[in-house]
This record gives sequence, structure tokens and C-alpha cells, in this order.
Amino acid sequence: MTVESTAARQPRRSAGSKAGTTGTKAAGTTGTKRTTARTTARTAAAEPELVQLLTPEGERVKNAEYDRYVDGITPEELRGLYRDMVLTRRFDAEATALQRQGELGLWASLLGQEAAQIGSGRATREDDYVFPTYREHGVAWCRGVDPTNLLGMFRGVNNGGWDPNENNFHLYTIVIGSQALHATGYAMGITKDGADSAVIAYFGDGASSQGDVSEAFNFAAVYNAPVVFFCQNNQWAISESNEKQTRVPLYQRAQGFGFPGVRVDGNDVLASLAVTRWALERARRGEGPALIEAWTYRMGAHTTSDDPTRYRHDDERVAWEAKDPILRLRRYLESAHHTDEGFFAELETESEALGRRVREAVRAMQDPDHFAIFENVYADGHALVDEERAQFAAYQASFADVEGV
Amino acid sequence: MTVESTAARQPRRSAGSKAGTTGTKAAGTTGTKRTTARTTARTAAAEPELVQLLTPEGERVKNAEYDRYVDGITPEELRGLYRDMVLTRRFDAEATALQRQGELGLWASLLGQEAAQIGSGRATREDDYVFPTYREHGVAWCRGVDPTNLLGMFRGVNNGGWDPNENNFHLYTIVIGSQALHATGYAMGITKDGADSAVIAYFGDGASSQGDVSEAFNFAAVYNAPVVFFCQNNQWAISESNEKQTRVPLYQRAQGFGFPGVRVDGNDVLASLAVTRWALERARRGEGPALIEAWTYRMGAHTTSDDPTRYRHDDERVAWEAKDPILRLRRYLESAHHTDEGFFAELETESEALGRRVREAVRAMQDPDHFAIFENVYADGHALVDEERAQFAAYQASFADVEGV
Amino acid sequence: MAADVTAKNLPLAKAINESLRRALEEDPKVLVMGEDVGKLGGVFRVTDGLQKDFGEDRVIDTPLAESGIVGTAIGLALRGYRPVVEIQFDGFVFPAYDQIVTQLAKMHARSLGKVKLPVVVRIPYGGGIGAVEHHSESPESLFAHVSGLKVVSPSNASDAYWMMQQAIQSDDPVIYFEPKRRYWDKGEVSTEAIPGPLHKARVVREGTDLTLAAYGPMVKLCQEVADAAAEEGRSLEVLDLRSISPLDFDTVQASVEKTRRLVVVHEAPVFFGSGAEIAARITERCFYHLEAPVLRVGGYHAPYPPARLEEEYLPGLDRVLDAVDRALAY
Amino acid sequence: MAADVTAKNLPLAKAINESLRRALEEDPKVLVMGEDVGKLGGVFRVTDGLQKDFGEDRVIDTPLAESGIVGTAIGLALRGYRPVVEIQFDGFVFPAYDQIVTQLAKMHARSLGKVKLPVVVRIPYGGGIGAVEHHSESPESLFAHVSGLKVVSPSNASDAYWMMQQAIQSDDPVIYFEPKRRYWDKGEVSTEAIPGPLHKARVVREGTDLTLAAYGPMVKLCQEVADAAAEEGRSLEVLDLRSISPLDFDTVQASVEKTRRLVVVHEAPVFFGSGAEIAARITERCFYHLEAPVLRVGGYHAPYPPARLEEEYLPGLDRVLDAVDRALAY
Ligand SMILES: Cc1ncc(C[n+]2csc(CCOP(=O)(O)OP(=O)(O)O)c2C)c(N)n1
Ligand SMILES: Cc1ncc(C[n+]2csc(CCOP(=O)(O)OP(=O)(O)O)c2C)c(N)n1
Ligand SMILES: [Mg+2]
Ligand SMILES: [Mg+2]
Repeated sequence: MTVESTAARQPRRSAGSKAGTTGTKAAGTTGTKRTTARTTARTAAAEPELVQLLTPEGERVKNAEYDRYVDGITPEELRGLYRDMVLTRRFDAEATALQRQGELGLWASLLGQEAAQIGSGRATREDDYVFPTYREHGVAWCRGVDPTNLLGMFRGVNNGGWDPNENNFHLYTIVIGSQALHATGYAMGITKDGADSAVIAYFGDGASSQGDVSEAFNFAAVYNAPVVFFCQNNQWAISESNEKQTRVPLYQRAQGFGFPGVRVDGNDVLASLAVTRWALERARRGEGPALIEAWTYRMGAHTTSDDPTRYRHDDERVAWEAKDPILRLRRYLESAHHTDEGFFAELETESEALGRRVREAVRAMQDPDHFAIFENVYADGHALVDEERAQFAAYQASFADVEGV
Repeated sequence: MTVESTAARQPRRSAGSKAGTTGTKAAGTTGTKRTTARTTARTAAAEPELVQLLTPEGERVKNAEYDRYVDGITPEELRGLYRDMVLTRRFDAEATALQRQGELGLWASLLGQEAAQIGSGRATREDDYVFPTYREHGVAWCRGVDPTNLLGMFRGVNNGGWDPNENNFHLYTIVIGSQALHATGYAMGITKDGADSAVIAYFGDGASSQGDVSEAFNFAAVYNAPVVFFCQNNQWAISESNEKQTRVPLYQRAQGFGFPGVRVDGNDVLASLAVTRWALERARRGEGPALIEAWTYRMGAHTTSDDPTRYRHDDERVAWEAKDPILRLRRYLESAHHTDEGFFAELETESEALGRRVREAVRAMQDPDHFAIFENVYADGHALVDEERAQFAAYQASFADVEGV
Repeated sequence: MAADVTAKNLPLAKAINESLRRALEEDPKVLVMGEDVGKLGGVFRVTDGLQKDFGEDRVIDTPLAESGIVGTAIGLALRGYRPVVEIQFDGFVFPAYDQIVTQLAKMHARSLGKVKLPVVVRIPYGGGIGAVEHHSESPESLFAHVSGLKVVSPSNASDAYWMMQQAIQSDDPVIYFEPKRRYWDKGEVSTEAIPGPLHKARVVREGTDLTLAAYGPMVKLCQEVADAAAEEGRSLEVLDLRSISPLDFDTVQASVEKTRRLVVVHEAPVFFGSGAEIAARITERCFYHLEAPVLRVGGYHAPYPPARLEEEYLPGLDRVLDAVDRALAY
Repeated sequence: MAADVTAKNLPLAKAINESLRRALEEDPKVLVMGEDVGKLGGVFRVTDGLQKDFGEDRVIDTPLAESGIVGTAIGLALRGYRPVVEIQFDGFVFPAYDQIVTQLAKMHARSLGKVKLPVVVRIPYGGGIGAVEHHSESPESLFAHVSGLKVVSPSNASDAYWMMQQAIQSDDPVIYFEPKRRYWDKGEVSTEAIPGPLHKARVVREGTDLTLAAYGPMVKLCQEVADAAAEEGRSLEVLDLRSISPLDFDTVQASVEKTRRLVVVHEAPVFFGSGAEIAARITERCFYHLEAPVLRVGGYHAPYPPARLEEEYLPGLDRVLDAVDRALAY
């Protein structure tokens, strides 16, 4: 199965790109009696510039500030980014399919956000630490977390199926925004240790409204913590569009806390890589936090439980498909002659194998032992847990007796 | 007792003013291993301009933007502002004294913050609504709340001794930052009603760190709510100075949420009045929220329980005394010949009378009836409260029996 | 009772929807607020269609910030509104906990009765739907312990409808726990009925040997338990408590004085759960009547487990029957 | 016991201070964080002098944001630190409640044991000091109900010292409730002693007629009650529970099997309070031993009142004696 065929799950039109209009957001109205003033206020705010290195057509555009972060990139590395994105999308599609087949209880697809995740994920160093939300399957991939490990919580066999310290990739966090503070605290610890690694905290556009995220911004600024806040603005927080969450572009939030914010084209893997490298490097140099807003789009539903047709028009998705992150890099690779047919064919095989492996791994996943309920509630044990475990065992045993009769 | 004699509770030196250096804040260090980079980042941020209309010497300086908000001010109004500040300080000193005499359990003095509070309080219209912290005795005065009502909670006879709707002055809120959200919600209600009043929410520099305050900023921006956030930056949150709370000047926080922020000389009553009028008027016109940071100083202890000598040098207070809000207006009034000796003498008498009245009112305050514990827990009653009240009554009665024997 | 021509057969979620609709219609001060309550109609469709009919001004999609939602609802209530706020799932109420506990619950007392905060906080709660972490919890104890709040939980469509009407009409803040796994269960709702008091328990089924007390999602289970026990010749009385604060101890006491045995069932962990309070108080009230200690069946002192384990974690027919057997064995 | 030459006579607050100092000295990973814990040494001076001696890097004045404090402490713990965070007063823990309940409490289980969060949350709690609103509350039930947390409260200087040592050494998050009105009470602290287990209750005074169980600030009161009762010829056993989660029911059970009567005393409201759990469980364990129902003395279902009423609100000598009389009258 090729990239294209994976993507074909979503109808795709070849309508020409709307030429870099990603930064333009229509002014919203609130339904209050004061829409006039409101609209004025909104329109007055200058619309942000996106950092973009690859156009939707796959053309490499110059950027005085950020080029240097990807100048030395080799064709092989570029193919690597492409491969990462393709395999991530393949994995994601497989998980969506597995949910439909009843193998998973839920899936939160990253479809459309591959460039933001692979670009930023590949910018991290081994000793950096990543704090994801629940949608960073592409970042997990970059960190070397086995994709099948991500599926446990969606299958309902655990609440986090990997050791965060093995790949410096923290568990998925579902309570929106909480992990921004954990990331900041972790980064404060790096400073205390005198180490020169950095932390990256992922969250969504909706999450930006949570008090915890603002508190994290402030702690990070006050302690000059080496943490990069990476906000994937995928335009939607379930059914709520951006203007329900914020009056002005999110990257501007940072300034009020005393650190820089940048909006990057989140469908441009090269730009995402460059901007994240910039932010991580300055964090490692001791220059403190930065906020990156990756302007991207959630092409699928919020999760498999969601029905986006209730709140958004299909044209929107169609327009974003023209800016597809994978297509864009493919065009660039092809025009730069960085690839041959062999590459795509091999990747197709690899992709197919990954899909098979994921399917098989999920189907082989055992339900946890019932006693797992009582495991790991405490590190040092707890008398009541012991008592309840024993009662549970006796109760379970009583059935065995009955069945034994 | 004159203003001066009230103020004389604090040693006062006639050292010449440090000529408008209020805006300059030394860069702090964090004790991390990265102080160099940190200091750089701090120093790089431009130091803010204060809006000032009266210099510490009492000279009226021009301000192209804000003059218009006080252009029409009459000598009588100016004397009124002076009177407000003097009486507020007198009340505050009396309360501090009453605490020392054991009549109050605690007092949170506003000494030094009179201009910020009277200036902003006098900018409010009758139908505006005020959400204070626990230190807005001057604003309460402007709203017509009887000062003796403020003392109940500090004496320990109630948790709020006035009807908020009588003067559109909400109860004091002790949980830091909570009221910012109440103010925002109230302002959203004003919009829904199609009314053209506004809301002002007070909070401190420390409070700016609370998630609730950031959430309030965001809700206010998103709903374009007519609310003015008035942050009295009195330099200290108990023992923590500004740089423990924020990396950059607080008024800048607003911008990241999409509304304007202004720093005003909070020891300049005229500037505080002008800037608050500007903010309230634009809110009433439907132009949404604004943040005012009033740059001022808490001259006394955090509360009567606090010992500021443990964390700050006396020179700091001494330097700020040169910028005393009352002295400054007095100098201006005198140089402009807006007052005569009679005015000051009369005010002295009035001030003395207020002090007496407050003393007497406090001493006359009865302890609440024991059954007050059970009153007003619910509006519509609650079976358990009724049951416990009855048990309490029976228990109390059992002593009466014993004593009756 | 005569057949009620106005009765409709509605799923519990739809009953709440209709109750909200009626409140929005009858009182212009009623607002509905929360994440995704607008166009989406909430993740469970409880607010379906309301924004379309009442506008964005009254059915408000809020920013993703629970403290902000409850905090601004308090402000709106101070302005005279009656907000009904939705918390998307049980596990997401905690960012709002400070506003609920220190502000919403205490404002009436703090103001000596001058200020009323008629805010309803809707929380879909409980497990049994195979969800991921934070989506299956039962935190009602954490609210019942806090004075100034009222805490209720309907078990069926009719109660869901009427208790919501009454919660909105109440001048006190009401935490309204919705048994999410019963959202799709249908029941008769008469929109013309005259409902009983909001905080009164109901005898769902009369019995003589033992009382089962429950609320919300566990009432149905207890009815099934009573059916099963009946087959074994045991007559169980089932109480639907309906309200957790206040809790109608009189009805429980009357039942226990008759049956002399009590088992309390809830999904929340047993430790410091509702069952503890009921056991303590009923033991005090019925000390000489009880033939057995009050037994409790509920969740374990462990985080709500991943979905594949929830059946073992949740009280089920067998576990409740086991407790019934143990109580009857005294 | 032989006189301990290393014993010092310390106020409870100072005992905690010395315990923190020792932990900071012995383990470079221990941190102290909170509002005003630095130069000021905390509003109760519990952290007095620590920043001076260990630097701003280890004794950290934080921004005024409780969720931020606990949230970053979690991050620091993930990095290998052992933060001891201070919440300035009981009533101000609620902004951090979400981080405590959904993150701190659950991370170990969520990670299948891979991640440990050895965070201590210090909370000065309880009333009796004439304070304003939010400064006198006893929210321990709200933490005990939550699995993944341990909840303790010392009643005297020696326990304060040693339980803090053990809390810091624990790999689990510990909510450490400090009885603020006992901060100034002095007691012998032997810094060389070998302490008993953190979660074990202690028989403070032996007796035969009735057991009084308490923790934190109420232990001293119960000892006074026992004194007063002794004058009337009644022999009360007094238990210092020390730990609320886990709760040492074995020790309570052993005592009640002997005395056959139990009164539980705490400052927190009775409704859904610790007394409920103790009453429910002990009644179950000692059903045939109890001569009277377990009685509870605690706060009312009302907000902690203004200072001038707190004496009426708080359990006092007479109210506990009244409960003792009632229990003995069965
Ligand atoms: C505290 C909290 N409130 C509500 C939810 C329910 N919820 C899950 S995802 C989501 C929207 C998140 O939007 P965004 O931050 O933009 O991230 P995205 O899902 O778009 O990646 C909501 C409301 C939650 N998980 N946590
Ligand atoms: C949520 C919360 N945390 C802690 C406190 C304790 N506290 C009371 S006042 C204060 C400092 C407030 O500083 P600031 O906001 O600058 O206001 P100021 O007192 O200087 O006017 C603190 C930490 C509180 N009241 N509420
Ligand atoms: Mg989003
Ligand atoms: Mg301050």
C-alpha cells in the first residue's frame, strides 16, 4: 500500500494550492450584541506570518532566519523524513481501521499532522525529553517508541504501555494541558543538574485555554527553563474552532510571558524541523523557553468517536488536502531528483509490513490479568489495597469452587 | 489628626524624589546555573513607560493620550480625590491600630496604594460592578460601602459584611485570582443584557501567576467582555518580589491574549483616574477588556501578621515614600492654589471623626449568634443542616439545664 | 394511575435534553455552557439542537478551561443568570474544583444570604462504557463532603427530566451527576407530572429481607439483583437514593427498620465513599434493628482500571449478590 | 526507656523544620518549594533558614500558582528529584487539586510502575487559630478517597519529625497535613530514634471503657477528654491514628474489641468525613463486639465559620465528652 493509497481514504482533489493563505483566518463573530466592535478588534490584529520552507507545491523557499537550521540536510535525511511521515500515516490508518474492526476502543488519528510531528520530533536529541498529548504518534515514532506500544491504552489494556525513561518520551496525557507543567518542572530539573538537554511539550490549540498551560508558560519564563512549547494548532478542539479559544494568534501568547513565539507551517516538515531546532538549541544554550505554533489541520475526526460532519464543512478539509504534508515533500524530493522509483516501492513494502505487524501485535494483545487492578497503585504498598486484593482473590476463588462442583 | 500625622506612623524622610525612576526595575537573578543567559534575556526586554500625569513633586505633566480623560476635572473634584485618599488612609491606619489593640484578628493595609484605588474607583460609574481582592478599602470607599462593614471579616464576625448588590461592590475574595473569572462572567452577562456598563476586577502582582487570571484574560478576550483588569503591582506578594512572579512587566501579559495593557503610575491619582476612565469607556463602548498595571508600593506589611523586615530593606520603603500618593496631590493642589487652610483643617476634623466612628463601630460589633454557623449554608435549606442545627440546639440547651440546676 | 397522554418514551440523555430545552424556553435567564455543547450538541448529544434554537448567546461553546467555565458561570449567576454548565467527563471536573469548592459552594454563606448562585454543574459520570482513562470515574463523594453544594444523580429518564427542572429552579448550586452508561436507556417521561421533592429517596421495589440502596447507574443493577434474589426466594427492597447531599436518611432508616439489613452499592471506591456515610449514620439510627453490619459494594482503592478490566472493577450482579448473601448470613 | 541524650525539646513546627533540614542535607535530590518558603521561611516559619543554608536552587520561592507548584514538582520528580512542596493554607490546595488527583496520584499506576513520584505535599490545616476564611479547613477526606495518595497527619513534634523523614523517603506521593494550631506545642524529638512504620496507629493512652480515635490536632483534645473522663471514673483508650490513608484499622479493631465502644473525633465535617469510613469498617469488623454505634464528633455541614464562632464549630472537650456519655449510655 502506497502513501497515496493510504491517503485515498480521504477524498482528495487536485485543486491548485491557495498559495500560502494558511495564515489568513476569517474574523469570527460571537453572537453578542457587540459584534461590530468585536470584529474591528479582531481585524485590527495583524495576521501572522508563517515560517515556511517548502510551499504546498513542493518548492523550496528561502528564509533568512531559519534556513541555517536545515542547510546541511542531506537527501538521505530528507528521504528519512518522508519515510517517517509515510510510515506514521500508515500506522495511524491501520489503528483507525483496527478501531473500526473492534480491536481498539478508540483511536485519536494524527492524519494531516505528520509534518508538524516528524519535523519537531526529528529535531529532538536523544537526551531531550518529550511530553506528548494523546495524538503524538509521529513524535513517538521519532523517539523510537514501538508504535504497537501506543495502542494499549486505546485497546483498553493499560493506561500507558511504555517506559517513559526508555526513550525519554513521557506517557500520553489525557487531561488537557497538565503535561505542560510536568515538562516545565522536568526542564527546571535539567537546569538544576547543569545538563544541556531540553524538553519539548506538545499540546493543542484548545489546550492553550487551560490555566495550567499559562502557569507553565510563566514558570518556564521565571525559571528560564529549557522547555519548548509545541502547540499543534490543528484548527479544531473537537467541535470548537480556533476563534472559540483565542482572540489572537496563539503564538503571540508567549510574548506576554516573556519569551518568543513563532508560527510555523505545520504541514511543512522542513520548516517544522528548522523552527524546532532553533527553539531547542536556544533552550539548550540556556536562553529559556519558546513557543512554537504549528499551523496544521486535523484531517480526520477528533477521535473515532467523533463525527466532524456535525460541525465543519467538507470544503475545509478539501482545501487543506492541497497542503498535504506528505505530498509536498514528495513533490520536492521528485523535483530535486532525490529519489528513484525504488525508494517509493521499498517504502511501500515497508509500510505494508508495518501495517501487518501492527495488526498482528494488536490482535495478539492479551487482556491484563484481573489482579492488575491492584498492581502499581502504590510503589510502597498500601494496607487497604492488600486487603481488597485478598478479598477479590477469595471472591474469585469462590467461583472456581462453584464451577468445580 | 491631619494626613501628615496619620502618615507619621511610618517614618518619613523628605529626601528629594528620585525623579520618575518608578519604572526602572533591576534585573533579577534566579540562582540557576544559567544566570548569564537569563540576565541577558531580561535586560533585553525594554523597560516599560509609566503613564504619569503628576510627578512625585506634584507637577502636572502633559500626556497626549490620557490628558483628555481628566481635562475637565474641577478643583473641587481634585479636592475630592485628595479627601478620599486622606480618609481612606485614616481608616486604614485606624484598622491597623484596632488590630494591635486586639479588636481585629487581622488587617490588610492599603497604605501606599491610595492613589491607585481612589483613582480607579472614582473612574467607575454607579452601574459598573467591582470585584475586589481583600485590600481594596479605597475602592470600597469610592463605591459608598460603609468602611466599618469591611471590618467584620477581619474581626472574625463574618466572611463578608455587605450586600454586594447595594453598591455593586462584590465581597472580598481571599483565594487569589478567583474573582477575575467572576468579573469576566459578570461582564459577559452585561453584554447579554445589552447594557452598557462595565466591570473592574482588582488583583495583585502575585495573583497574575494564577491560572484563573489567565483563563479570565482569555474568556474576556474571546467574548469581548466589558471588563477592566486592574492589577495593583505593589512590588510584593507577601515576601516574593516581582521577578519571582514574572519575567516581563505584567501589563504586557494582556497583549498575548489580544487586548491592550497599560502601566500607570499607581501613586498618581490623576493618572490612575485617567487610564481607568479610558479602559472603562472603551469597555462600555464594546471594545472589550483591558489590563491596567498600577505601579505602586505596599508601604506596610502584607497583613498585620507579616514581618516585612525578614525579606525587604527599609531603604526601599523610604524611596517609595518620596513618591507618596497623598503628598504628591497635596503639592499640586497647593501650587495650583486649589485649596486654602480651611480645607485641610476641615479634612482633619472629618478624618478624626471617621477614626472615632470606626473605633466605636468595631467595639460595638457583636459576636454573631452561635446559630449563625447553620445559617445561609443553603438558600433552599438542607436536611442535614437542619438536623445538625437541632442537635446543636439540644446540646446547647443541655448546658442551660445544668446551669439551671 | 391513569395513563398519561403527555408521557413520552425517551432515552435518559434525551430526557435531559428536553428538560434543558424547556428551561431555556421558560426562563430567558437560563444558559447552557461548556465545551462542545453548541453545534456538536455535546459528546453525548445531551445538548443537541439547543444552540440552533436558542442561539450562541444562550448555548455557549466555551474555551477549553473548566475553571474558567465554572468561574464565569458564577459571574453570570451574580448578574442574574442561571447557568447550566457541562463538564465533558467526570475526570475533567478537577480543574474546576477550586471554583466549585471555594467559591460556588460558599458564596451564599459568605454573603450572609445576599447572593444566590443558581448554577447547575452537569457531570456525566461512571463507567461501563469501555472508555479510556478519566472517562469513567465517580467522584460524587468529593462534592458531597463540601457544604453549600447539593449533589444529585438520577437513575432513569423521568427523574433525569424532573430533577434537572428542579436543579435549575434551585437557588443553590447543584452538582448533577448523569449516569452516562444509562444515557441510552429509555423510560416514560411525563412532562406534565407534578414531581416529588428533589432530595427524597424512592422505594423502587418493596421487600422484606434486606435493603439495597443505590443511586444513578447502580439502581438498575440493584433491581436486577433483586430479581435474581427473588428467584432464590429472597425479598429485597431497593431504594433509589436520588440525592447524595442531602441524603434522605429517613427513607433508608424506615426501610432498614423493616428489613434489618442494608447493602449500599455505588461505583465509586468504597474507601471514604457514600457507603461509609450511609453505613455510619444508619448504624447510629438503627443500632438495635440491624441484624448485620451495613455492607458496601463499590470500586476498589485503585484508579479506575483500563476498559478491559472494568467489569472486574465495577460492582456487578454477582458481587452484589455475594454481599447480600454475606449480610443474610449474619 | 533510657533517657535519650540526642533528644531535643522542640515545637512541632521546628521539628518539621529540622526534619526538612536533615533531608536537604542527606539527599541532594530533596527540594523544598512553595510560596514564601525562602527568605520568609514560610508564613509559619516551618522552612525558616533553609534557603539561606541550601540556596535558592533547592529551597524555591515559586510563583503564586498552586497547580503550577504541584505540576512542576511532578516534572521535577520525573527528573529524579524529591520535592517537598508547601501549600500555604488548607483552603488554597484546591487550585492544585487537579494535578494532585489526576496526575500525582495516578502516574505510578498509569506507568505500570515505571514512574515513581516521591512528592510530599505539606498542608498546614485545621482551625483554632482565629484566622479568616480558607485558613482553618480540614480537607483530608478529599485526599483519602483518592487512591495513589498517602495521607498522614502527625499530632506531636516527634511524629512530625519522623513522619516527615518517612514521607520524603516514600516513593509514593504523601499528603502531609500539619496541625497548625499545634505548631507551637513542644515535644521531645530524638533524632537518633528508630521510628515505627509511617502508617501505624499508636495507642496513646490505654483504657477499658471506650476508645477515642483521632489524628493531628484532635489527639491532644482526646487526651484531655480522657483526663476529664478519668476524674469521673471512666477509663478511655486514646488512639492516635497518624495515618488516614492507609488507615490502621487493625489497631482500631483491637482496641474496640477490648473497649466495645468507639468515638471518632476530627475537625473536618462529619458528613463524608473520616469518621464515616472508620465507623463503617469497624462496625463491619467488630459487629458483635460493639455495645454502641460508633459515634462521630466533628465539624458541621457548613463552611468553616468566622473566627468568633470557631469554638462552637470545632469539637471541644464538652462535645466529645457528650459523645462519650452517649456511647456509654447504650
Ligand atoms: C481537562 C480536560 N477537559 C476536557 C477534555 C475532553 N477533551 C479531550 S480532547 C479535547 C479537545 C482538545 O483540543 P486540542 O487541545 O486542540 O487538541 P486536539 O485534540 O485538537 O489535538 C477535549 C475537550 C479533556 N481531555 N481534559
Ligand atoms: C490560592 C491562594 N494561594 C495562596 C494564598 C495566600 N496568600 C494570601 S495573599 C498572598 C500574596 C498575594 O500577593 P498579590 O497578589 O501581589 O497581592 P497583595 O497582597 O500584594 O495585594 C498569598 C500568597 C491565597 N490567599 N490564595
Ligand atoms: Mg486542536
Ligand atoms: Mg502584591
